[in-house]
Amino acid sequence: MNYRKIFLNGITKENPVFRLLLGMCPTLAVTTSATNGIGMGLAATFVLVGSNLVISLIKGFIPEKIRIPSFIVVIATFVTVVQLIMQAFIPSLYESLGLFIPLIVVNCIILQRAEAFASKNKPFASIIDGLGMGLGFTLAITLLASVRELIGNGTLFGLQIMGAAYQPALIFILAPGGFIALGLILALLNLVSAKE
Amino acid sequence: MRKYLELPLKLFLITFILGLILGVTYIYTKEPIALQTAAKLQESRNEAYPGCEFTEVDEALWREFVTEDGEYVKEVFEAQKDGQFAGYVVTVLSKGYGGDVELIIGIDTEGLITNVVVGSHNETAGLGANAVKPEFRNQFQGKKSAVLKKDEPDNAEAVDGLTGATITSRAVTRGINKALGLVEKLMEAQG
Amino acid sequence: MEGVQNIVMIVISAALVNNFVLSRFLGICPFLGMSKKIETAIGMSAAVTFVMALASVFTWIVQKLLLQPLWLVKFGVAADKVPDLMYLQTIAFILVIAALVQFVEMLIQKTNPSLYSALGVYLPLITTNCAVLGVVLINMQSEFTLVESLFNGVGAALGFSIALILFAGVRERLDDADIPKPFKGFPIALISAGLLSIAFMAFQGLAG
Amino acid sequence: MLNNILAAAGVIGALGLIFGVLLALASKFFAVEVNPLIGQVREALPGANCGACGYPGCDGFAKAVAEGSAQINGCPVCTSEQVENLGKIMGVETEGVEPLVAVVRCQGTIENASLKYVYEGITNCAAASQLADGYKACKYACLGLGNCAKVCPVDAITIVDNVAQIDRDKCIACGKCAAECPRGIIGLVPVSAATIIKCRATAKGAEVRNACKVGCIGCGICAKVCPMGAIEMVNDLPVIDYDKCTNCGICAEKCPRECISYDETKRRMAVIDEEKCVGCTMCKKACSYDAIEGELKQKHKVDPEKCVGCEACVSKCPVDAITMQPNEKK
Repeated sequence: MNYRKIFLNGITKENPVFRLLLGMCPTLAVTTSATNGIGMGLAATFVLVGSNLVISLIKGFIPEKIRIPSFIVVIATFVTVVQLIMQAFIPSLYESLGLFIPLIVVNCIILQRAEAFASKNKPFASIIDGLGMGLGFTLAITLLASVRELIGNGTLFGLQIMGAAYQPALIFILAPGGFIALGLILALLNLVSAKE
Repeated sequence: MRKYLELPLKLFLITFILGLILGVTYIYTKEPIALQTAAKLQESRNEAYPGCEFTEVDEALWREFVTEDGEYVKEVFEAQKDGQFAGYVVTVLSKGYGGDVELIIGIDTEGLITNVVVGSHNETAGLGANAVKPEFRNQFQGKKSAVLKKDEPDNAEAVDGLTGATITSRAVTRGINKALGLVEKLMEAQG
Repeated sequence: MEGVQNIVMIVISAALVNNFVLSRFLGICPFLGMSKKIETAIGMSAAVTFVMALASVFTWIVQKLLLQPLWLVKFGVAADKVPDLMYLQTIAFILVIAALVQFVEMLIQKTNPSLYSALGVYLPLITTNCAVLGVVLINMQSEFTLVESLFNGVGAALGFSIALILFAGVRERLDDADIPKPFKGFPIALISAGLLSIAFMAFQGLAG
Repeated sequence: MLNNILAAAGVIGALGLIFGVLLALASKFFAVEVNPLIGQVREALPGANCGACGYPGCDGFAKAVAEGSAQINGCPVCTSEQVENLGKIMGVETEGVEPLVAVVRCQGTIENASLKYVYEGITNCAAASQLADGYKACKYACLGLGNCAKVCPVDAITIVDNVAQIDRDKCIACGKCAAECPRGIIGLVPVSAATIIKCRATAKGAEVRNACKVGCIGCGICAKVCPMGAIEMVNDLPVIDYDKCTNCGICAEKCPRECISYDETKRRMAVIDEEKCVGCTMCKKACSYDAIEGELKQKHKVDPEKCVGCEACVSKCPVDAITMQPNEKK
């Protein structure tokens, strides 16, 4: 149970966005600005680690026939509890992340990790896997978000990068741009990994 | 037979416990959330009409002035500036691209817009969401009506819409005009 | 007559105008995952249609019966005493969808094992499929009646299936096309999905 | 305050209960009666889901084997241990089946084969071969557009300068590539076979000569020269009967067009153990290639040049002095 391998696995070998192509809905919807990307990534990581832990704790108790409803109900409760607590006690954080929390419930990565990993491994390993996957997800969507924001809006993290003369290609902020940008990044990654 | 009893019982147990957890968190977070939202609303009202105290106008007084179709008027506040009646702040929910856009609009006694604040919305980030930016909202200050240059190019009061987010821009102008219409009727009624 | 016309409008707007995959960008994971072969695409669309239609009905019932229990007022419970359970909406709907998906999984496993192994990991993923939850939440937001929500669900599923099968056709053609090495597989699929969604933007004008 | 919490828990709990009952009923009606034997058989199978056994994937085959409607050696992909293992599970005696491997019977690379036209259509052999029988002058040649590579479940096939090459170790002999190839160039031969005819051209010699430098012109020398008579000319194309072939490689040496590939390491020869041999000359009489020298009561010796590895002498030796060893002649 080599923890380093599980952790890195989530970032490189089985990166949820670039390799497994999961969590596409939030990835395409949210990555219009880099700050959104980071916000979404962190919120998702937090929920991913938490739900992986809870599910690996109660995995013995759940019969196979009702594994999907039980897992998803645990994830949904976790997300709603996090949202309520954040909204009540940490309003500043809720201001930036609040929009993304409901989106996390429908994030395919969380259920996939729960079913593929957490339901078969010990709690500590599941936490590491959750962290690795969450970080991989955050890095991937932040990269995608910065590309889309730079080309589509001429800014990066809200700071004006491109000169005034730059006519932003609005399509990249719109959703079709999300597909194309992700496709290009994947091709670039294939090129790079094909080299070594 | 036991095997088929196990499924419903275990699922019931899981969902019941989770329901309990949810119920408890909801109760303990209910007041703080209410406080937060009230504070936020108060803040946006101040921004809409700086330097005033606000008292809510009873819904029965203004409900009949509001036409049912189009935008939904959520609440109306009377604004007093150091004791003097100075106008109204109206909260309107209008249908944007991604759902409702909450607008808090301050209107002074002459029926001019003091300021427009965008509350909760889920317009597309980078497009409709730019309605929150001051460059767009401040254009309405001191105007008697809200019109887009795109719709009435030659109208002196027309403002620039949001690039690539016409639906949101129109939602904002419709909301403001609705508030202006209501305040105008309220002023007449008050006489 | 007016009712039927309204229903047709709902179905068309759900299937084409704001197509769930190509305009609202919901349900992309199975859309990309399941579009390698047309048979699996059809299998998946059937499963999603089944889940979406039933989910629309069940969630409407749950919403009216449990989350906004106005009928309690008839039984003498004072209006303000009725507990406000709206915050449970997400979890209740997800529970309904998950149970339906588990049901469909058993159904397919029994009736069509080869389709079951072809769908594989993507069958449980329908549960977290944003499209299904999206449909159900939109049904509630636009206060549809039971029949309207059902047709909205069917329309959305129709839209999902059209997009999925269309895309599966495109991807099968892609396998034979002469594509530069790094673009093979998912990258070229993503780019063609982007172009497909630009095409679907044209429907925006239909009922803009 | 309390009733709110209970209401929440009650609602979600009630939903859980209702769906629990629904799923319980569903699992009762949709119970898939799983015969435990199928599971075991399924584990023992290679799991390539290639369909070479004629059943829909390994699950289908496992089901058929468990119900006894399929032979346990019905899966060409299984190694002999796997077949034995299956035998143990099913309690059935197994007779060994020679594992196979797929081979490409064409060497029409860019240098060897001349082209008819330059092809720039979609990379699909079936499509290319419909266009005036493919872009190579020889209409039996491999077009190297990779249909076989795409269909191979274990990615054992790569296209090397325009001709498919099969990696013998990876190949599981599922036969999908043979079925897919529009030219029927890929054949299944026993793994132990050393000589493979690397051409499928049944055209007359002249036509083959200007189409390809290494095409088989149907001269028949290999058939004449084969000591075991294992090669038979079928419409100007040699066909090897691998039961008779003893990997001696003479046909490959004699072929003027070098279109028979030969694997040296598989050549074998008889070797007489010096201590055991009693010089009874039984082996010398049995050898029809007079590859064994030695007088009565003298130690006998096998000449590597002449021995074709037919194993005829091995069974004849009364003292079991003869064993088959790799033959490193030349």
